[in-house]
Amino acid sequence: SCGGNTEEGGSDMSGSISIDGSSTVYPVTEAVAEEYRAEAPDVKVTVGVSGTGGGMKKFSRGEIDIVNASRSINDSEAQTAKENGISYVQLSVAYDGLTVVVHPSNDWVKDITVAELKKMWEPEAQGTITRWNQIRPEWPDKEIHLYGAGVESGTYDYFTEAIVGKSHSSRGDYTASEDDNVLVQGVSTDPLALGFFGYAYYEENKGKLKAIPVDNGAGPVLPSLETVKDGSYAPLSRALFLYVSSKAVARPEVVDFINFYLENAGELAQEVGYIALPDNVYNEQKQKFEQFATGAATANQ
Amino acid sequence: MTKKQSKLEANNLDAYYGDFQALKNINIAMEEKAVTAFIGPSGCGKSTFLRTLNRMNDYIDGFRIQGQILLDGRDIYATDVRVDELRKEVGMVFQKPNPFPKTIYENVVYGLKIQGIKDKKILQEACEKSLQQAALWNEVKDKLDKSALALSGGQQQRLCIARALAIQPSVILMDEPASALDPISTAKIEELIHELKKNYTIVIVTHNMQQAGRVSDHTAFFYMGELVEYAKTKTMFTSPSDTRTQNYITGRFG
Amino acid sequence: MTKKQSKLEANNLDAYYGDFQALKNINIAMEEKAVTAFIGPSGCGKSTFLRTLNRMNDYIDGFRIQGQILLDGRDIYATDVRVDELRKEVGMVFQKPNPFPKTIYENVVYGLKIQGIKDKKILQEACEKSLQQAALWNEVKDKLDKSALALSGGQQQRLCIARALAIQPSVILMDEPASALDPISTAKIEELIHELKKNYTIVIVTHNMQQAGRVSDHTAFFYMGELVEYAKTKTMFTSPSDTRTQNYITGRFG
Amino acid sequence: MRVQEKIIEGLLWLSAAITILVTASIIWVLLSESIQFFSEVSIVRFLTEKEWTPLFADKKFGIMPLVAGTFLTTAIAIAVALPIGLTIAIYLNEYAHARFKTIIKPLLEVLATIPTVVYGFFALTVVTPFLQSFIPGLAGFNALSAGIVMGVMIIPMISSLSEDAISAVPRSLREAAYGMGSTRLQTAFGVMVPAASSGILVSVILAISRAVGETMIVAIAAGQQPRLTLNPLVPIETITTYIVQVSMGDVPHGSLEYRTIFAAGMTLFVFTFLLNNLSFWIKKKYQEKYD
Amino acid sequence: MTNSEKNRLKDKAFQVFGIFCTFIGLVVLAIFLIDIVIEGVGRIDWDFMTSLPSRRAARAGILTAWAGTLWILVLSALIAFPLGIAAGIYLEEYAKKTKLSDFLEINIANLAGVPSIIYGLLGLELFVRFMHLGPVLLVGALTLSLLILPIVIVTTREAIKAVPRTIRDGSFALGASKWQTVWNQVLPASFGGILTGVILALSRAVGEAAPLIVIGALAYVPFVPKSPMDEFTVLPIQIFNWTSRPQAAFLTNAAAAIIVLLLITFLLNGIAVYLRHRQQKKIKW
Ligand SMILES: Nc1ncnc2c1ncn2[C@@H]1O[C@H](COP(=O)(O)OP(=O)(O)OP(=O)(O)O)[C@@H](O)[C@H]1O
Ligand SMILES: Nc1ncnc2c1ncn2[C@@H]1O[C@H](COP(=O)(O)OP(=O)(O)OP(=O)(O)O)[C@@H](O)[C@H]1O
Ligand SMILES: [Mg+2]
Ligand SMILES: [Mg+2]
Ligand SMILES: O=P([O-])([O-])[O-]
Repeated sequence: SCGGNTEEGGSDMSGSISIDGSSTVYPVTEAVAEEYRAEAPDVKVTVGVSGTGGGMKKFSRGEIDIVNASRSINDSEAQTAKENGISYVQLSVAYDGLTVVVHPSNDWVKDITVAELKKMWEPEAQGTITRWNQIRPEWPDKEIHLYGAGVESGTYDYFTEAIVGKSHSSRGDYTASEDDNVLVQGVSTDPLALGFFGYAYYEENKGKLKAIPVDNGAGPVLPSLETVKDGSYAPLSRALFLYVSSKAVARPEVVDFINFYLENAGELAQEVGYIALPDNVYNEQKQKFEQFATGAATANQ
Repeated sequence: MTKKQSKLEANNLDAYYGDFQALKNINIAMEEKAVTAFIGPSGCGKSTFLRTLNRMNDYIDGFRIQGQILLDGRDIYATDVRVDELRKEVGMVFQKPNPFPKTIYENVVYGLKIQGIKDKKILQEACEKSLQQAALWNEVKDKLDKSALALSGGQQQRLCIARALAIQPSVILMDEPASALDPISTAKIEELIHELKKNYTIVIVTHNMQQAGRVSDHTAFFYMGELVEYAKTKTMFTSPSDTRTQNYITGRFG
Repeated sequence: MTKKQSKLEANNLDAYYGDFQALKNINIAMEEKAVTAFIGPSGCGKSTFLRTLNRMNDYIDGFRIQGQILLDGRDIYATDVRVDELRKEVGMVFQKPNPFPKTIYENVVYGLKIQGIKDKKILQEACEKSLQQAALWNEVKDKLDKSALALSGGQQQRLCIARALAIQPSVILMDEPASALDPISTAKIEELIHELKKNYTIVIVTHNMQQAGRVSDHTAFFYMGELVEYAKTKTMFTSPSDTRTQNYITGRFG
Repeated sequence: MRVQEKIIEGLLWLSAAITILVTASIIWVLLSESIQFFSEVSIVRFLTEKEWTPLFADKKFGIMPLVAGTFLTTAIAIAVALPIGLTIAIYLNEYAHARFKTIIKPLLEVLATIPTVVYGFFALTVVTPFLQSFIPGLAGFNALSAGIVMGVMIIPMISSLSEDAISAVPRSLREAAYGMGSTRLQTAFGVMVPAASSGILVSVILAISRAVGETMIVAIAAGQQPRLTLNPLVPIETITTYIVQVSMGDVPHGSLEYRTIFAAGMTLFVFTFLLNNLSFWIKKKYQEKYD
Repeated sequence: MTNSEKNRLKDKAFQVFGIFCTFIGLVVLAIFLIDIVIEGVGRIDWDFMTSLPSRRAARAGILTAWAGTLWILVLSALIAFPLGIAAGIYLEEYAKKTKLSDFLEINIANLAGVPSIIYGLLGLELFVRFMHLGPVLLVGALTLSLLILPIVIVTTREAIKAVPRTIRDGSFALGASKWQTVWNQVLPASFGGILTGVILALSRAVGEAAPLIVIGALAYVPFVPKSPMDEFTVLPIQIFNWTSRPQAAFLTNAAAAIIVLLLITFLLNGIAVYLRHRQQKKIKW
């Protein structure tokens, strides 16, 4: 079979890099990987979407080189990694504002409080909170159809932590998907829907969705570049990460890729709809990575 | 022959399967309440002709006729004739007994049911009467609700006759009705035909000369799509006028 | 009859399809370089017997025999006999011509090729010789590379005979070899048999009494799995000793 | 020579035996994982609980919602395919010209050769918006359009197999019916369909089995929310979709979550296995009715 | 209205309904193809065929997807073809009518009815987990081969069954062994039929997405697989991925990819129909 479009120039790196994990981070990493193709056409970068949890499990078993994460690594994952002799470095790549959305034709929800979100998403709601007016009496007596991240998602963990108060704990009777596109599809075609996912997915599909201002006690706030950056969109603002494995940094193409990533993350994150970190933070990340890489190199010897 | 005397009549009838002409200029008039037998070698067109008499060939792709067939003086191929009405008037019995895979009772009353008759009493009476006419009543009266397929071949054939009688046709067409049966069953069927001709006009195809001789009043000899000779059965068998007829009935071919 | 004179011999042969006994205690000895005909009504076991002579029934589930069949005095069902070797010695021609869907040439040399003979020259010579023996050479010599299926039925049958001759058997079994052919082709085949018997022992099944009379030296009459009568053909047709034979050859049944 | 023959026969036998190995592997794979699953979750819970949330905080392991979703899409598909398929079979057999039939049958079979992702695309992007234009309450993911599209897909299964079954009914029966003055409709429904009923039944069972196991259409268009409902207008989840959903998330080997897909797979396998065997049995039993 | 008029009316009505049903299937098919063509055909160009996947719909192509599909096609053929034909030959030519052969037959009928996603579970557990092969081309091809194996076997048997008894008799009578007869006569004579079946089976394999998703095939594979041990994607998975994206531009991509997939399926089916047709014409026993 035929080869890809090999462009002249760039690096002469080769090899392959396997990345998996968060669907929230996916658009950024996908963009970086795509741009990196021009840089190093012979490096095969594969990017999977298993959710942060799914990716972390693979990562901690040493099956992949890099994991996209929309939350920090948790204790049991860290434990497994340790057992498998894997150390890692956490690199921040962008900010995200987890966005709560409804169908554009929905004319009753003007804003929503954290308490109301909790009421509809906590485990106790399972099978009991099924109509809009159960959440706020003036809302219509209609079924509510919930769409949200699947349990392997970092988004799920983050959302449950922030809203329900306990990570990984929610009702189960909603449309759950690791693939945020499916959630966008669902909410944008269902007048009774309410869902949540990363800001980029909202940004990309603005015309078909309606974002809901979230009231954390200080009045309703819509997610936007500013409100996320300055932290006023709370509690659903968060950072997005990469984790790189110590085993992987032994390979020059991985180091090259990560450097490329950190150099371009700001621009590309913005392009796909996230919020870039300040430049100095990217520089910190670079230094952090460099230290880790040299450390890992000595450890490996 | 005037139209009054003849029940069924074909005038200048040609029949084609696609390009193949199966019947050539047939002219014949069949008498009411009598048995007319069609004889002739295999493939000569006996069945084709018989089936044009109740338009059974209508559904065969590419089949068409020219000429006229008159039942009681009315052209049965006229545009205003309803095929289903015609078939109620002209019943048919086939070579191989073909009872429906249903009960005996259901077989007999099938024709009435499809006419929309639902009254149990009428159906039951018609069932008994037809089975009696077909000389089958005594053999099956205790098992009317058993499957017709469980009957012997001869019984099945009489059931098919009963089924045809139930819709009270005036003509019954029979295409080699006994050729698949054993001698005893055959005798019963022949006896039955004899009985039925008191009330019905019967046309029977047979390849068995003796049978034609025994049951029929008139015999028509077909050969390669032509009606070669048509006469009183006795006359035909004793002094055929055409040599082909003579050769055939003396067993030189066929 | 001593073993020396007879090419093929069956001793106390019974044959079964599962529980059904198709042949009952057959005893017969067939003469070398002569034509033996098997006659008898349909289903009497002629084909079954013929096919046991080259073990063609081996692959039929549930078929088994008891008794002996000797070819040149050797039991062909002995454990050390190789079926493929046996079939090279005892060729066979079937009722319906069954050329392989290949070229004429490939048909004739098939038997040699599967023996592993690859030498073009040997094959070509064998091909020509066999086709000549089968009186087909002149008709096909210019189209040896054409499909055998394009030949007429009679030619196909002679091709099948040529194919059988190519592997130089000493016995040829023929199961109604002309029954699917027109009179002219039949005549050619009969002529051919007459020619072949100079070099080959031929056993032929036929349902055509006249044919048996014309081509065979000895005739065996089978009836319901039994060998009723076996005699010189002339004797059999002029003065059969068994009444069943007599009834059969005078056309009372069958 | 003889040895060679034996070796070849042995190899051929092995190839045939592989099919048994495949079945055995399927059963082994499904069983070994499901047994572990059922050692943690009682089979009673599995069969009786009314919710399916094995991945969530309040774990419920009732397969019923998935079965209901599967049942719902299958029922809609059959409700579409059976009347249309059977009508086509009868029409082609009783009414249509032979030439028409030889053209139409293969054309219809094209419907069965289209990959199911394509049907999924169609259900999601064409049928659902179309239905939404007059069913206001219809969610973007729903059992209705997935079921309808699935029905379209299995029309040729029912029409072709039923047509074969009706064609196999001896001509003499049709003639008998016509001879009594039946219309074509009466002949079809009074005689032909009853006589071909076993063949038609087989076609329907196979179609059901196919619909039960269908994956991509429902995964794309029917939603991913296990819900014990017969409402065709809301997102539901079928057994197959659940397996796809979990596979997409790449649940790690050895976890209870991982085993749920095998328990679900086992359920699916049992359903289709029963249906297939039923059809096989009916076919064997009634095949030789008319020779 | 008399009963008989009513009956005739019903008869006519059903006729109309029959025509309606027959055509509704075809009309749906037509609407459906036209819709997809309108949506997608403008998107198909050389770039689309030769580009790697991209986050930007307008730049994304299906190179890796159709290359993967081609790989799967070839590998599955290589695996299923010999296995299925050998099994078919065994069952039709060698197997005696025993309990075992009955069992084999039921078993194959059953396998043919097992949903494709179950084969995915089999592949996942057997090849990916147990043999540690990972979600690579070979595993995809093995999984799909098992999936189409019953179809290949059944069609092989039917093709072999159509070879008349007399041909085998002719060969045996000339001293050919069983295998010589099968190899020299039965297989050549039934080859067209077998090939038809295999191609139909492959067209099924080409359209499958579910089992490949279950074994873990990825959507984003930005390189063309070079060996059976490479990771891969295929057209149906790419279509699935694009279909589930909400942006219209990706739906257009999906429609374009569908056109390519349908062309491949229809091409395969067309070849099969042609072969069958030619076979029927050529050999009249
Ligand atoms: N459906 C058909 N299509 C084409 N040709 C047909 C059809 N039915 C019959 N024929 C031809 O029409 C001719 C007359 O056939 P028909 O069945 O009427 O003969 P028959 O006298 O009844 O013969 P038999 O004694 O064998 O029943 C035959 O040559 C036959 O091949
Ligand atoms: N494969 C078989 N399995 C079971 N019974 C068979 C088989 N082949 C033949 N028979 C039965 O064995 C008997 C003899 O058959 P055979 O074919 O030898 O008769 P035949 O004399 O050659 O008849 P024909 O003249 O019709 O060819 C018949 O009753 C037949 O039904
Ligand atoms: Mg006739
Ligand atoms: Mg015979
Ligand atoms: O970013 P997630 O896909 O893990 O939610």
